[in-house]
Amino acid sequence: MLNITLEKRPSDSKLMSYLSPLFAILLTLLSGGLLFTALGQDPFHALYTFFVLPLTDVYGWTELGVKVAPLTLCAMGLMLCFKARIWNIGAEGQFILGGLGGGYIALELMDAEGFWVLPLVLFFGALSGLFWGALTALLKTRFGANEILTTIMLNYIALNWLLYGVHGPLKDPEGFNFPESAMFSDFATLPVLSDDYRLNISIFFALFAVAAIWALMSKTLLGFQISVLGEDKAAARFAGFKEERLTWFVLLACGALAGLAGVSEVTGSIGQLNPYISPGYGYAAIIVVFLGRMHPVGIVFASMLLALTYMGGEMAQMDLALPKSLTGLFQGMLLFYLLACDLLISYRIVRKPAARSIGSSSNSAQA
Amino acid sequence: MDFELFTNILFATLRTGTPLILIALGEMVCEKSGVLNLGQEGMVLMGAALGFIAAVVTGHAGLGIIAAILAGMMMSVLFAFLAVTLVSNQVATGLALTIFGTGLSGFLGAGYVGMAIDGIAPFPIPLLSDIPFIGKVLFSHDPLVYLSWVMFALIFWCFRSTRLGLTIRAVGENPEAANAIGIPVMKVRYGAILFGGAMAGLAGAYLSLVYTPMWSEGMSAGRGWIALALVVFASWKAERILLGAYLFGAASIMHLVLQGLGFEASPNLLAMLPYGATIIVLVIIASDAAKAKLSTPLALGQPYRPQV
Amino acid sequence: MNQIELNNITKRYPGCVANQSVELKVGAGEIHALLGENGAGKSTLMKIIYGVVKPDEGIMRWQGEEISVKGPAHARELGIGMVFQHFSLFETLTVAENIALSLPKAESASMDVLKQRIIEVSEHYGMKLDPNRYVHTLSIGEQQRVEIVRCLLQDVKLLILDEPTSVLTPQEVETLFKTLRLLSGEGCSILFISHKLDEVRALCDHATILKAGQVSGHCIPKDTTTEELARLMVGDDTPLTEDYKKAEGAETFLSIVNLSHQSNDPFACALKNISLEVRAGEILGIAGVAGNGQEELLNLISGEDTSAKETVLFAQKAVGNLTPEKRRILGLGFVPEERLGRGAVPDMSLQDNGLLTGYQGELTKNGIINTSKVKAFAQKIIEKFNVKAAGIHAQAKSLSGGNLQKYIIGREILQNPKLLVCSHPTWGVDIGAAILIRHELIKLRDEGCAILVVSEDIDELYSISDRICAICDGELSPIAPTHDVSINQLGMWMAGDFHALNNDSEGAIK
Amino acid sequence: EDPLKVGFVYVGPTGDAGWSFGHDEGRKYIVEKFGDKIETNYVESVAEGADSERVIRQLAAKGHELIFTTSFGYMNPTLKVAKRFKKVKFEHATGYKRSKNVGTYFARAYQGRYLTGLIAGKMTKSNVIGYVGSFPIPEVIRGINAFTKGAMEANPNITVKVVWASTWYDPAKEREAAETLMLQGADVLTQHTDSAAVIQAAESKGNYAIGYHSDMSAYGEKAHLTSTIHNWGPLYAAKVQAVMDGTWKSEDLWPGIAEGVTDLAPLNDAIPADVKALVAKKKQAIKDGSMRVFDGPIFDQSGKEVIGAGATMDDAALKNFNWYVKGVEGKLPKS
Ligand SMILES: Nc1ncnc2c1ncn2[C@@H]1O[C@H](COP(=O)(O)OP(=O)(O)OP(=O)(O)O)[C@@H](O)[C@H]1O
Ligand SMILES: Nc1ncnc2c1ncn2[C@@H]1O[C@H](COP(=O)(O)OP(=O)(O)OP(=O)(O)O)[C@@H](O)[C@H]1O
Ligand SMILES: [Mg+2]
Ligand SMILES: [Mg+2]
Repeated sequence: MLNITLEKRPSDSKLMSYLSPLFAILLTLLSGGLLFTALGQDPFHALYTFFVLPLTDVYGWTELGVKVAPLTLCAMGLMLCFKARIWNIGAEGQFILGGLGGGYIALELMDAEGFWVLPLVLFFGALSGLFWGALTALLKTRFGANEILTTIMLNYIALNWLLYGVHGPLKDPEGFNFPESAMFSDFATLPVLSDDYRLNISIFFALFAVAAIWALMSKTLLGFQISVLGEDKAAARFAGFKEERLTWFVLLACGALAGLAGVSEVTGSIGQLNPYISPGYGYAAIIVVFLGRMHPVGIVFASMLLALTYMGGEMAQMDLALPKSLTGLFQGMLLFYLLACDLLISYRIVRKPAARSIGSSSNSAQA
Repeated sequence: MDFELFTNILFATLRTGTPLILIALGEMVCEKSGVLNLGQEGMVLMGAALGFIAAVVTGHAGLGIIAAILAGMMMSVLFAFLAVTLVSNQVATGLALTIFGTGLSGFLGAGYVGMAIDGIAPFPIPLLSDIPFIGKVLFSHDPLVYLSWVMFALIFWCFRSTRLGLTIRAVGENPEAANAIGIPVMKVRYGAILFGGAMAGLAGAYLSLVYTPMWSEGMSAGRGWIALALVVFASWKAERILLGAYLFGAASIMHLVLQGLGFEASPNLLAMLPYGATIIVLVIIASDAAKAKLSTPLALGQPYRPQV
Repeated sequence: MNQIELNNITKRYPGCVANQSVELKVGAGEIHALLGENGAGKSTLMKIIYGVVKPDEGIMRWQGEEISVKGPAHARELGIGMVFQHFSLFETLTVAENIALSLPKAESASMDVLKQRIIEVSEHYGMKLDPNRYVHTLSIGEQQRVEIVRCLLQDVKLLILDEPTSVLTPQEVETLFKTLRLLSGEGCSILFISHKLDEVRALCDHATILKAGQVSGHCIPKDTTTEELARLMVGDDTPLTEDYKKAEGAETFLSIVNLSHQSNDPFACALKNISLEVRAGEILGIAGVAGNGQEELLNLISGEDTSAKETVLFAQKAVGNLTPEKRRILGLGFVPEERLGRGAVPDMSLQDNGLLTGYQGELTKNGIINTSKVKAFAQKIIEKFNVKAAGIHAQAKSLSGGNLQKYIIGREILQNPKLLVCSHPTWGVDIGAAILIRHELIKLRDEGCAILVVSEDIDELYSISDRICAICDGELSPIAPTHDVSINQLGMWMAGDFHALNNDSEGAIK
Repeated sequence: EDPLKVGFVYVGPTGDAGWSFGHDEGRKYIVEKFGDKIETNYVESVAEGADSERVIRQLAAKGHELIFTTSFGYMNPTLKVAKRFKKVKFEHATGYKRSKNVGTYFARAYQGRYLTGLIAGKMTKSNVIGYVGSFPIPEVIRGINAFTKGAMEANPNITVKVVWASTWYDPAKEREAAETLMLQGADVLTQHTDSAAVIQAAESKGNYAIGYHSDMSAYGEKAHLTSTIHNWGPLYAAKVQAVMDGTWKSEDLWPGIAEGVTDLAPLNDAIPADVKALVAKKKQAIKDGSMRVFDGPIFDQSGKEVIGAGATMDDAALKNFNWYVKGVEGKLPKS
């Protein structure tokens, strides 16, 4: 008789850490196909609609970029935190605050003309996000409050600040009391790459962040310290790395990046403040980080994949009249499969002859 | 504030706190065994959706409750399989469970949005509910409120004076040692996770069958997260969970009551109240680091797989 | 009839065979020693008997009957008790609760009855225990009592003790031996694992020697010299003893002045008014049973914990409040007790683990890592310290304990420290590597480095330290030249009796 | 000939018994009416942020010639897409910005609110009426004022208490708000949020409630007095017809009871006949234009007459409501 058991590998498998996401994607597609079949759809057509159709023209790709930019920015920040094993769930709040802070400056500078306006707005947006990250850092380092919980609470609080702003002081005076701000002036709007599409230069911010953080993590002592802190706190302390400072650094960096994403969103695709500036990018970015194996390049691909699931979900609604909740279903499945496949990195599946339990086959042993 | 209003506020506080108690007690047991399950929100939603669907299909709210419990448990099996059997990262797995549960509940419940059912009616306890003040505050609730007290008492007793409680604590403190003395670590963890799932499912049933007998996507509106915070707030003590949940319930009632009393402030600013209060409480709890360490399950969040 | 008999037991782990066709027989009432180098497979074999580990092949007979032990609970039912090398206690539970967990349900039904029985049994065997105390408040010796009493509460017919004495003071060892002899007299068989050959000779009736997973010999310890026992374990080609000249030391490098400290960790031991000096060119050894404040003291020297500025001085410079990084700049090197998970990051490569403490030198410039230099550094450690590893990219966790220890010590030594602090430098390291490590320490000392060694291994301390002292319950004994301290006196110091005079007739050894 | 493709963008799920449900009923109405002359598609739960623009654009790109964007937050995205797809006609609900190919529409739901106010005023015993608000925007304030005006006319001793739930959709929170109002003595409730939780709350306490958006009687047979409902069907049919005929033009439509777009759900039998008759009479008066809800005199909270007798508030003023009329308790939050 053969039975299958797990056996820990002496050393993690590099190959598997690359293959595991591929397995996960394949399994997701397979399950998706089954699901579509169960829903009475032609699985190939449905999968095509979900995963290919959104990207069959230039417009689709630029729209992918519109979503990839904020997702990647948030995810790069979160990656830094997660590398340090700081479970910051607060990119959403930092994103919102970035949008709110930057938007506030943009509204203050409504009549200002000049090319300094946009950088100033972006700077303030990033700064506001950074401030929100700083709150978490303060609560964690000064009071030892669990960051998972404080960031979740801060997300709710940030959202209420935004609501307060757009229902109150930041409301468009000519907007019939509706909860949105005035549209920002052209000087406070991110330039688009081409007039035909919405994709704006924030995609370069994202790419720049990817490059910068990749360099930080692979080339600098600071990045090394962050990795050590995450892998092994005791070793970090032993080596003299400053836990508090690193905690501050990653949370501030994440806040600034998420804040930049937020302000780019309001000064880019939205062009004003309203209660809905984030469709949950801060939360989605968490999936992106795990899907992307906490590696900058992986994160770029993961952002694209995740953005695609959103766009595919819209397509499936329009073309196949399937419900929107499919998007969440696919995202959850993808993560589950990835986590399951990750087992293969540090374990291997072996087929062992069933352990001959002592005594059970004594006769043959004695013979 | 007149007396009647005060009575009513207390009554409403107990109701508001109930789903939080159910979720938090379940999560507490789970965390005591060393497993951090951040998938509460997803399990609650699945409980709410399937509970509601079952109630509509069968016409019995009671069957709905059973379905909700089963739904929560099914979700938690998924989690347990990944986090315990496949030793995956618990934080990521929990988040995935939340995303998945939110999506799946929305998907399954899509056809049931907007339907109305007869929810579970209040059940004033005979005699007791006639006591002035106390009867109104404590004994005029629906059965799930009483059930939450029963669960509290059971869990309190379990961790205070039963072998089961000791076993769970042992597994959460040092799974390696527990394995060495013959405690089936994986089984205990599976059990604790399943219990957490059942309680989350029950909380879902409370929302969709009792509190607001209807199904709507995302109807738990973040209560799963609040409950997670509550567990830390309570330093893994059942009695403090009860207290915390009612405090939070009071805070979220008060921001509405204050408006009714003519308190002048932006409703958005008032809406921050419960969240701000939670952070402050987290800070107070955490500042007593030494004590926190004694009550924290030492192996919380660490995957463990015995080598044979 | 033998109490227990193992035939042809084989257990394979990925990458190694822990036990290969092992045969073992233990008679009723016999005290049987199991000897072998680190990694020889002793613990694995014991875990197989106790049902924690399943063998791949082989037969086990219990009182003549063939059985298959399903798990620890089953083993206890049969009458097998085991005290693990690494305690399996739960710190936040009380003694009684810890014991209840390993008893059958029926026997732990009433806590009060159980507590009464704990008191009775523990008194009968001379190991007093208070069932209501929390385990984290107990000393290591007391914790071990809990482990043993836990076995004795049931009708135990075979007691397995895996290195029980490595954590005890000499006096506690005596108490333990009395108990064991009493048990053996009552007909209970005992399987005893120890690296301390004198103890084995004093206690055991028979010995089986394991080497690389296989039985390599049997003997009757009482009739065998310690030297012969050691030869049986390690083979003929390894030198067994090293004799190092004692040194005097030059000017003081490390001074600790009236250091008292209570960290905010509830499990930590408080330090009480500790003062000591370590001179350049000498080795100061601190003996003591684990958990008596060694950890806390070392943390305060390494800077992982801080104290008042003037309580710790490096070459007259007050450093008590400085971070580890700053202390390293001043010349500190540190080899912590935990190799994996502190001294080295398990999942990182040897290359990265070289950078872990080597980052201050030329490995980085302006915060940018010079990868080729880091690689060269790792390569140099591997070559100079004879580390057996798959290369600089091997993960730290893939190395054996001894090889990782060599790597860590090499990493610290190659940074030319002025003060090297070592915690248990050869703990769990086999004899060849241990000799290499000790040799390197002496070499470093002779180059003028001040060295502080904390160890539970008294023989090792006697062999390498120039001056010696002991720590007990956060207090430091007097410090004296190693020659002037007898084993007996050191034992008293380890037990906290600092006024014991050196009136022992045996005198200092060596 | 190819059927006319009509697209709908909804902010919530179609089955929510609330806002999006009403619009989808309208869609079904035109499907019924035009049969295979049209083809409809909808996308539900479209967040009102940057994503909505892509959805609207996709619908336009897929050849939909008439697109209804049914939530306020779609205003700017609709205008942006409309700029690019000049041939496609857009109809945006609740907004105020129009362009050549973007029209706006809304319902005079406040007329229904006024009528339900009459009922509430007559039915309350405690003289305290509770109102669960979402956010203090003009649409909601207009509803509160119309309702209060009706209630005051029926019973000058009442006060209307408003609690802001700060959400459009969180059943438990809406329920808590309703409970709070009942704690403070309200025995008739109404809501301007999207779920039926308020009805359920009233039912459980044996109080009355008035629904909004759709007939919510299923959630509380005893409690539910009536609901103000929307009937988008006829309006949508007219727009489809206009596109077919080539007569579509950008305009601002604000139909109400007279056009049948705003209406009341069947009245509960608990409402006395005289009250029913009063409601019927006022409804008729609104229908034939002999009366408007905000005809003077209208007093503000301090009792100051803002609109004199004989005057009336014009539509611009209605669309910009940011003060409470007499009878509402508490101060209008500045946000
Ligand atoms: N779970 C495991 N997985 C893989 N290898 C293992 C495992 N446990 C033990 N080994 C290996 O089996 C061999 C025997 O280990 P064992 O612990 O029995 O040695 P030991 O004789 O008790 O050593 P020590 O004197 O250090 O206690 C060692 O090489 C060890 O690395
Ligand atoms: N728990 C474990 N899981 C997996 N592999 C293990 C485990 N313990 C030990 N090993 C592997 O077994 C091998 C032997 O390890 P061990 O530490 O026992 O060596 P050793 O024989 O004591 O050597 P040394 O004398 O250098 O200490 C190592 O290669 C190690 O990778
Ligand atoms: Mg061993
Ligand atoms: Mg070893």
